Amino acid sequence: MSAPPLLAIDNLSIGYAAADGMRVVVHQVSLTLDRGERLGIVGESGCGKSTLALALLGFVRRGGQRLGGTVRLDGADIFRLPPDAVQRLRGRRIALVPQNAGQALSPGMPVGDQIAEVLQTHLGWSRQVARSHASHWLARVELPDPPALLRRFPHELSGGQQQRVAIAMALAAEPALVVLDEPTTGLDATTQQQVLALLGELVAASGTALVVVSHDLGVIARCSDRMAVMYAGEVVEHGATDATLTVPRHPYTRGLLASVPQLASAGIPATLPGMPPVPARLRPAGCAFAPRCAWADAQCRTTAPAPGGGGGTVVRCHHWRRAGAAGAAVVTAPPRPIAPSGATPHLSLCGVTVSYARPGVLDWFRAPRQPTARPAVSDVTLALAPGTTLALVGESGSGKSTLARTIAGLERASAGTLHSLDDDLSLPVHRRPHELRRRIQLIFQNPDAALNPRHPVATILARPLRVFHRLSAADIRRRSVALLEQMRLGEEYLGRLPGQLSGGEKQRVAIARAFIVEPAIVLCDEVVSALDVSVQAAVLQLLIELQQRHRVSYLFIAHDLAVVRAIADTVAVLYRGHVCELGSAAQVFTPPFHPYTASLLQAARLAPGAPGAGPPAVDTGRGCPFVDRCPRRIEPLCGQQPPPWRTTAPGHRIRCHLPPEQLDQTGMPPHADWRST
Amino acid sequence: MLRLVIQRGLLALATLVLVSLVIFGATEVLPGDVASAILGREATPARLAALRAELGLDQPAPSRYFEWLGGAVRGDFGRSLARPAAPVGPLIAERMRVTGWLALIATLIGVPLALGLGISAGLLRDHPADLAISVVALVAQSVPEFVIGALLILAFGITWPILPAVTVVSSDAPLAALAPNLVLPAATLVIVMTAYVLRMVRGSLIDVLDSEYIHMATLKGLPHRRVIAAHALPNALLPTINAVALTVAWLIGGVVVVETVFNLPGVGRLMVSAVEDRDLPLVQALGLLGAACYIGINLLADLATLWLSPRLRARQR
Amino acid sequence: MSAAAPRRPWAATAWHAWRRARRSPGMLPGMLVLALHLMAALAAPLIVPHSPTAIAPERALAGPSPAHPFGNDRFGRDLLSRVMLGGRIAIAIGLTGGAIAVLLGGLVGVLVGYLGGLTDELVMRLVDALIAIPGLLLLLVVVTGLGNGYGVILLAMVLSYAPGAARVARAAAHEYVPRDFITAARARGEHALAVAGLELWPNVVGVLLVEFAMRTSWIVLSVSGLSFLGFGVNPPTPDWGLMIAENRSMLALAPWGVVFPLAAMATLVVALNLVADGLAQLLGVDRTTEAR
Amino acid sequence: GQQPAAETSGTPGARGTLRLAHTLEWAGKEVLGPASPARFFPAIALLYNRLVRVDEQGRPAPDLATSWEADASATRWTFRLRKGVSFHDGKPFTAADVLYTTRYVMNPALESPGAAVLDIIDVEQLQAPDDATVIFTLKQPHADFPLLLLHYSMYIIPSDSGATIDTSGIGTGPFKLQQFNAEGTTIVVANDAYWDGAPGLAAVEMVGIADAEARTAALLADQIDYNDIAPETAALVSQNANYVLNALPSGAWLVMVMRTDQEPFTDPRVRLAMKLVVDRAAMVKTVLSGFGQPAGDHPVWPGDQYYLPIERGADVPRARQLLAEAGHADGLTVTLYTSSIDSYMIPMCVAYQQMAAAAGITVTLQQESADGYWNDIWMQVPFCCSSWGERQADQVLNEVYRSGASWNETFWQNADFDGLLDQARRELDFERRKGLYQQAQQLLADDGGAIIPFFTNDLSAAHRRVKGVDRRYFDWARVTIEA
Ligand SMILES: Nc1ncnc2c1ncn2[C@@H]1O[C@H](COP(=O)(O)OP(=O)(O)OP(=O)(O)O)[C@@H](O)[C@H]1O
Ligand SMILES: Nc1ncnc2c1ncn2[C@@H]1O[C@H](COP(=O)(O)OP(=O)(O)OP(=O)(O)O)[C@@H](O)[C@H]1O
Ligand SMILES: [Mg+2]
Ligand SMILES: [Mg+2]
Repeated sequence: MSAPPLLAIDNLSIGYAAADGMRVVVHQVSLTLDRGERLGIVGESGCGKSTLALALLGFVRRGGQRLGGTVRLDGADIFRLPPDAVQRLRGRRIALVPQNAGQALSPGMPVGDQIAEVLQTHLGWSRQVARSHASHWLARVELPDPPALLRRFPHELSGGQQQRVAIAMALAAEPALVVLDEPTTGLDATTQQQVLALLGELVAASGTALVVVSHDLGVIARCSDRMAVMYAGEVVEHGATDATLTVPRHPYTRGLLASVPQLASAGIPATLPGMPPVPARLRPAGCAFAPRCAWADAQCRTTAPAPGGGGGTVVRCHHWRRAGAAGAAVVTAPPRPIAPSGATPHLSLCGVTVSYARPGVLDWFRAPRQPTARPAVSDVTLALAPGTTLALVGESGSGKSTLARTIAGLERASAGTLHSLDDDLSLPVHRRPHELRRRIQLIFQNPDAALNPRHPVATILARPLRVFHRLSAADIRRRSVALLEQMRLGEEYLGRLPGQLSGGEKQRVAIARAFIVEPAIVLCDEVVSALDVSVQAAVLQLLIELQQRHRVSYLFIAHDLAVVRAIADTVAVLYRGHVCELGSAAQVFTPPFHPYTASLLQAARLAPGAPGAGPPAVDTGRGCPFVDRCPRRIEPLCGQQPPPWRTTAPGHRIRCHLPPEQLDQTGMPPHADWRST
Repeated sequence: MLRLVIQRGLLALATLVLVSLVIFGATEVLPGDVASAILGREATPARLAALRAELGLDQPAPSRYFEWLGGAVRGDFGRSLARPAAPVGPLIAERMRVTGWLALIATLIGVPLALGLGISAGLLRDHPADLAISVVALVAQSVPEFVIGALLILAFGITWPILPAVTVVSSDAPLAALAPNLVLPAATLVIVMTAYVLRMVRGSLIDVLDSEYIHMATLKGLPHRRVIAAHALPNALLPTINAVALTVAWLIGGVVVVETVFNLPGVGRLMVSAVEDRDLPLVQALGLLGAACYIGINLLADLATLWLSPRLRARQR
Repeated sequence: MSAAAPRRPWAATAWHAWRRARRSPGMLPGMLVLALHLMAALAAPLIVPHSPTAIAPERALAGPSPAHPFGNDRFGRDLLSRVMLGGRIAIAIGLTGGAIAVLLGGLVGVLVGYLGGLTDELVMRLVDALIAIPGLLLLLVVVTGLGNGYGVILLAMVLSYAPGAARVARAAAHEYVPRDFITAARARGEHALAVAGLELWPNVVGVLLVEFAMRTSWIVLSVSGLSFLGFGVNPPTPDWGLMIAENRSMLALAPWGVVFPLAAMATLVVALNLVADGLAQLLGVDRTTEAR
Repeated sequence: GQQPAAETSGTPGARGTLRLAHTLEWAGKEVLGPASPARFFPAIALLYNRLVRVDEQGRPAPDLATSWEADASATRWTFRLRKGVSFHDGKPFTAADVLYTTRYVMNPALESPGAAVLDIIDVEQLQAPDDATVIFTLKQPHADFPLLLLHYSMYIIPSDSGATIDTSGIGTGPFKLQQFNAEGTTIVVANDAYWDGAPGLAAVEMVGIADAEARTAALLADQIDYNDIAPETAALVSQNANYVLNALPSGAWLVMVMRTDQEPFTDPRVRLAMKLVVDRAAMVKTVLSGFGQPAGDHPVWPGDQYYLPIERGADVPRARQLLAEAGHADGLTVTLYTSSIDSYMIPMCVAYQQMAAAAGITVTLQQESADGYWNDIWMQVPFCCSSWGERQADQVLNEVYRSGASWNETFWQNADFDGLLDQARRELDFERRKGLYQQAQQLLADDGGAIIPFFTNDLSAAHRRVKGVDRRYFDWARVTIEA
């Protein structure tokens, strides 16, 4: 008799209690995992990934209940073991890296102690030994100065550092299996890349088995040997990662893959229609995906498909064979609007610098903020042509939002000029003419925060109309309905509160609010970053449509280069408030690259070797802002003199001491990014 | 941390100055005056005028405010108007001794009791014991102090006389003589205060137990006891420091009813008679004292919270 | 969205609230008792069996009987009738006082919470100062100064409880001020009052509702405390606090004089607490930072 | 919870210590000077003597004076003083002390309430022919002058003690001061050199307890031995075998005051109607729980030698008729001001409100806070409540009802009444004097502005151990307590 697999999930179902009964969130999931194996679980938000991940440790959140099935760890049913025995397994045999490390670390305890207590509990080590071992683990996850870090509290660490501490905590007792729930969500591309690289090394070294849960196909591609695609609580497809990504069998997997924007090519990815179902008490009679599926037929709507497939792949679909015949997923590329050249820019910025105000007398009484000496935006010169899209890219804190807020009049520029046609934009918002305020509209990153949770959609749309157009109630309603229709939302949405909308719907309402006053310039601050890939694609498509119809200009802020590639005409790369590269999308995404752009691109491709995103060093105020992280810096020149602007092609400018021909010339890989592993 | 202490201290001081202004203003606009309150049935206009002049009530308000504030800073709160010849400071100090002991005893018993019961209830959430504790606390919170006091007197003073029903010793009695008299009043306060703090602790603990870091501590394989002791309690008790502080401040300022019921010669009763007599210096000093206690205790609680919670320290405001 | 959800927003909200309300165990009984009290307070003058003030020396201190189920007080007055009517003033002062305190404090708190800066600092110092002054001293000063009419008691209650509400409202507002929908309103150039009133207010209303229930219960208790000290409601007006104070001396002789008004008052306060707890759970209000 | 026993100077064990409560009416501002408005009431009778004391019939009896006589015009009164009496500090008591005390009380700076009563004495003419004789010359004749000397301010203090008496408490009484703390505990111990024999108690301790309920609780919890008690709690005590309830008729009275100079009370028919609605027996039962005596709208109490009994039952038809005659056929609405200043006041008003309603009189009650009451309400508004302690007939009729008297709360001016009082004071024949006083009482009851429904009882409860407190005007020196 052979040894049982490390982990065996059999027919597991989990539900949460609701007012009207149990809502099934994980439905009849069966999976196995052997020692040293890496399994990826992917799916849209809310499809039950975290619930499944926690169940692997025999844990169900409050209000939840295991409805059936087993989870066996080394052959022992973890849900049937006595509590003591389970506690001995957790952390020792199986460990978790939680979805949100920031909230999963105890706020009142130094992180060192939190790692050490695992070792003390499971290995019976003394506090002293455990702490020194914890320090060793902090070093292994490449955190700087471990002895000092041991004594820090979670809030004193950045998000990426917290995530690494959580990883160190999970790995410390050298468990056989580590479950990672969204290990990189919420980290910026550079950090994300580092965390994944680190994980790969550690696992390779120790032979630990991994379960990686993510909604990001790139992460799954990089970290797993096998992957399971979840939809509405079911595993709809399960097979070798490579095979599944190349030849997806389930229509859902195909849709998901198609909606990911590609760095390699401009154009808007295809979208999956509809949205995932809300978990319900009764599961639908047929296939859960049928309502969104192009291939669905009568059989799909009545009979739930049994797991099928072959060649190491399990698919829950009546029509999985057709998928193989249909070939790879199609990426549609609608025609890009042609950017009119030579027109007067809608928006022109010249030498704009923005600093956050120096502390006043009263600020002495407040908590010390981050030092504000460095301007958030320095000497930025940009122009936005009518009807085109200018994208701002850059990592977190590079001043993208600040620039948008300055254009909107919410911050004041301390130097430079801003104009929109004849209007002076250096006026703060309350001093601007009415008409100007109407012409410039903002859309925000987080649709949850952008909509007043207590206002129904009708009010959200009516308020700007009231302020800017003074329309009658009937007119307001007519316009609202008309615009909702353009957003592909029905009249019935007028009565809904934001809490009753999905993320994509919320973002559409936010977009509608901006467009309802017929603006000329729309400032989009990370408008798709918070959305699932499938929804993201739909919103991007909508934005393009609206731009064509209303001939508006976009200032489009994003940190996801693939998204920028999909939508932008012109791209400005921002680093610490400085523009370091500027050109058309095609120019910026093809060589030569500014060293910073190159590192961004590498990170986006999850290629190893990107320069570290350490804490910003002391800014000398002179020299190149990127000098401390630049792999190609020229000592001492870069640290002392500001780099010159160099034009490499008409309209493409790079700010670097290196001549263009010495800059990075590596081209884009020819195909989809997640296959680059 | 030092800067934080200075910051908070200065803010507290500013608040106290504002309090003094509010108190002075409020007693200033109070209709009726001390002169007629003193003279009672025997008042005539001439005597009223004479008394007012004697008491300095004919001076303009701002000059009296600064004089008063200056005195208060030096610890001189003037003389009681209604009890001629009695300086306000010692008068209050003597009464404060009784109220202080009462508050101290009530705090020393009530806070641990509230914490113990609140933690038990929180850990046993939805268990019958939790239900019992919560219901009793809710009811105790809903019955006025004077009823609780009267019931305690009836039970332990009269029906089963093991304790003094009311206080028959003076405020300057030695502590040994005073102590038995403090038991029932302290019990009354403990009941009211425990109910409030207990419910706070329970709610806070339940919130914390539902948090992700407690889940994580469990999923790290820590024994249940350690999860509770090292991860849940420190975080759950932190927000209750303020609740405790508020209750203690209330104890010092608001024991009037309990002192009346038990004939306890404390500041609360002094306050009632001061207000009735329109004894402005006394009212003002008592108001300032109460506010200072409140602000002081809150300051301590604030600093304690900040000291205990590294997160709040960084994120305050 | 589930198809069952009604279309109109308020109906949908109410429907959701109702469904969640059922999950908070104390909420329903609390609402029920509260409704009973409100109904009794409204209908009492029409349905009381006897005059609450008619004296009958022959029934002085008579115990509960079929004709007088709650017994009689020292004047032979019917306690059932007095208890039925005795909540009217406390409830009226509690509700109006609570409402005014919470509205006033709430508006100030939200406005300065939005404005921030010097205004915020000054107003909140003043609020802190008002909170710091012993509540009872404030009550006593106002009541002895202005006499003990209902208006004065109301004023005293508002003065004692509005500052706390302002603090709570400000804290709640601070949670929303950094959100982008406020930024959007600012970018539209809306006036501060419009932002505070139209955008922030609907979001803090939940917190203030909980505050309202809590503060109403405190006011009911405070009014009874004032009556106990002789600063409250005028006799012979039936009022629970006054009745308890009046009949307290006869607790051992005629306990019904205390027990029934006490039970009435305690059930009201318990109900208000339950409703406040339930609302807090319902609206996701964090109670641990509550300011008194 | 027992008190530390006070030091006693007599034979220990034989005599006990009596503990009693006092009401802290002056909230701790009490003083021991007997003539001061804020006198510390319970200690006065223990520490001092007057020239005369009251006997059980309410008549003057010898105390520090052994005998007295008037001349034929009743204007010159000679008092012979007891010999061999000493103050607590050992100084002998002489006529000089009496002169000093009299002048002290009459000194306007002291503001003694006794000054007005004794105003009849011509201070210039005070004489002490020898150490044991005092001669008072009056400004007008007064046949009952010794009664005036019963006033509580006329406790004799030593010469030149005016500045110290408030805290020293030195008198000639059966007890001497050991510790004075009005808000806390005041202790007096037996004066074994007392001229009337050593007192029966080793000491008396007086504890300040402001709250009436707390006093009752203290009594029932055996923390005090003797206390005044509220009528409604009397049953608590009478049920308890350990306690004796003493309900002794007294001359203290409550009154609803109609200002006869203000509408609608300028009309005597209205005043009479207002009086006729009162069911006095019911008042006594509800307001006083039966512990009192009905009154007939004049302030002379049944224990007084000049008392005129007036039986006045409720006569609602007559009241209605009178009101109709006065033009109030549709009823009358009046506001009655009241306060918790006296514990009977509000219950009395509540009862009156109900009784008046039967005659179509709507009484609105307005409760005012206790502290401003005597200033802002009393003698200001048309209709309010007032309460008075026991006073003998001549004093009360002159002090409260004579035209122009400063405490004439009803503002009643009646020349016939004033004439009757003057005549009575001149009349040396007791029976005729009594007739004159009774005529005055009848006039006041029929025409005056006072609705006086009852006299209250002196209601006290004592532990069974306490003896000698069951009579009016009991002698503190003869009170004992079983150990
Ligand atoms: N404690 C709970 N009580 C009730 N429902 C819950 C609870 N926790 C989660 N759910 C619901 O169960 C479903 C699955 O939740 P889960 O957290 O497993 O999703 P997920 O796939 O991890 O999503 P995400 O990508 O957003 O983390 C969601 O619809 C969620 O609303
Ligand atoms: N209100 C503020 N006061 C002081 N400094 C601020 C403020 N807001 C932002 N900053 C600082 O200004 C810099 C730029 O911030 P900004 O929000 O513009 O960056 P961003 O590029 O939008 O980043 P992200 O991708 O995280 O949104 C950061 O260093 C930030 O810390
Ligand atoms: Mg999840
Ligand atoms: Mg940003």
